[in-house]
Amino acid sequence: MIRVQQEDFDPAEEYRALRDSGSGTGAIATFTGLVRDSGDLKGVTGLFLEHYPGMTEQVIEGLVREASGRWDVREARVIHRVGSLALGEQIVFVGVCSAHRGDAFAACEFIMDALKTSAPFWKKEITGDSEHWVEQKAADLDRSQSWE
Amino acid sequence: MIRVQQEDFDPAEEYRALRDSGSGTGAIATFTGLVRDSGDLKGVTGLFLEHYPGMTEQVIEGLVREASGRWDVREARVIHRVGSLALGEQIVFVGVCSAHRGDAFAACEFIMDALKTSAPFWKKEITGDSEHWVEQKAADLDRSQSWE
Amino acid sequence: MSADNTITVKFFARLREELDTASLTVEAESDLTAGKLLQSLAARGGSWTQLAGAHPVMIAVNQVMTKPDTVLQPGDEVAFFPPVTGG
Amino acid sequence: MSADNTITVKFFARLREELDTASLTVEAESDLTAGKLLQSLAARGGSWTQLAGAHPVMIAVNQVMTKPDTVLQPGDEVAFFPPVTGG
Repeated sequence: MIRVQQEDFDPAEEYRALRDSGSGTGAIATFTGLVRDSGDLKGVTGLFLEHYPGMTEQVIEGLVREASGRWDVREARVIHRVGSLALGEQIVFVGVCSAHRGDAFAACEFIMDALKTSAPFWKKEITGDSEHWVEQKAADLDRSQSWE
Repeated sequence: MIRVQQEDFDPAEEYRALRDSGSGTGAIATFTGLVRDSGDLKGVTGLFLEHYPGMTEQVIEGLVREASGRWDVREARVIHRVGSLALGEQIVFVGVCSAHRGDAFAACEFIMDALKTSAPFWKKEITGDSEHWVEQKAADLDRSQSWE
Repeated sequence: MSADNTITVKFFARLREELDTASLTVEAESDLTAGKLLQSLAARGGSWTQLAGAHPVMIAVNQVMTKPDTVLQPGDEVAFFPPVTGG
Repeated sequence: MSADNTITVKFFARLREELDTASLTVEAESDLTAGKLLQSLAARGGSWTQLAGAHPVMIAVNQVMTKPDTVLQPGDEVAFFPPVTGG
């Protein structure tokens, strides 16, 4: 289940869907990202998230497929918000359920890391009346390449 | 926040507490373990969880302290149930919030792995009218030692 | 993808804003690669010159990330954008 | 921990069941280690002989995991139990 949407999401609903997704599920790992000051600018009040409709969903589907090939993944749910988001709002959710703890953690972290480096989303930081496109961080590229 | 209890827990409440725990939180990683057939016996219908009151809480506090020394941990919540649990029930929750994604994942997985090898809990599998203490798995020891 | 002899070009994020262009179409030519298309757009001058290499530009053809030497076909959708920063 | 000259010994899980004993007390002796206490309990015979090494036994003194050569003090709480299997 992959969704790209402006609306907020409820991690509790996603958790329930993961838990209900089938037998043999022993492990559910989730990650939620919240809007915070990236440190590039002082006094950030929010973000604007742009994406490439169509490509975004395809890329995320590919990442989930790749994770499912590498680990035991019974169900994966990915939500990424777009549009205007205030500081503290939820921006991204990745949840994986698996028969095994290690697989749930690995698949969840892999999808999240790869999302940051290969899904076509761009963040603009809003600071009062100015705005500023966030630059890609070398650390994110490194984290994603460590999975290769 | 560490709890050892017979009652079920609500991961949604734990998530809310993690999210509300402070500023600078950008990343929340959670893990929930559910009762499943360990594969040691066929036809398992449930578990009985015994623990060492007092020591259990001390050990878990030590694990959270160790994780907080190694990674950025703004707040960690650990719940472990004891007593009789049916197949499919929630048994353990670990949630970590951090400024950074990698730290949230690492601390959450470290606490969960170490919990399995160093906290004094013992599982007995119930199969109809027979029962059977679960043996420690070499794989769990290996996973925990990989953090050293 | 359009059925005629053109290629659709899309821009996102900082590029979309600085070029003041979300989308345009160019004529398909034989042996036109994504990289050559990028260079011909950079030759328009003004803010377009940044496509010549001042900033990293990522390329997708038909919504799949690709390299500059990918040959473009009539009807293709090409996108140019800065390195992604989601999640 | 008790204030007198005894050591409290606790058993958990399979050991508690097979020894049919959750807790007992022994007299503190100078230079008594957790390992020596374990051997003296194993010498009781019957199901207690399993403490002699047939199965791995983990040791905690005053609720902290420790090794067999730990010297016990009056008032200590010693626990013997199988490898843990929680989580």
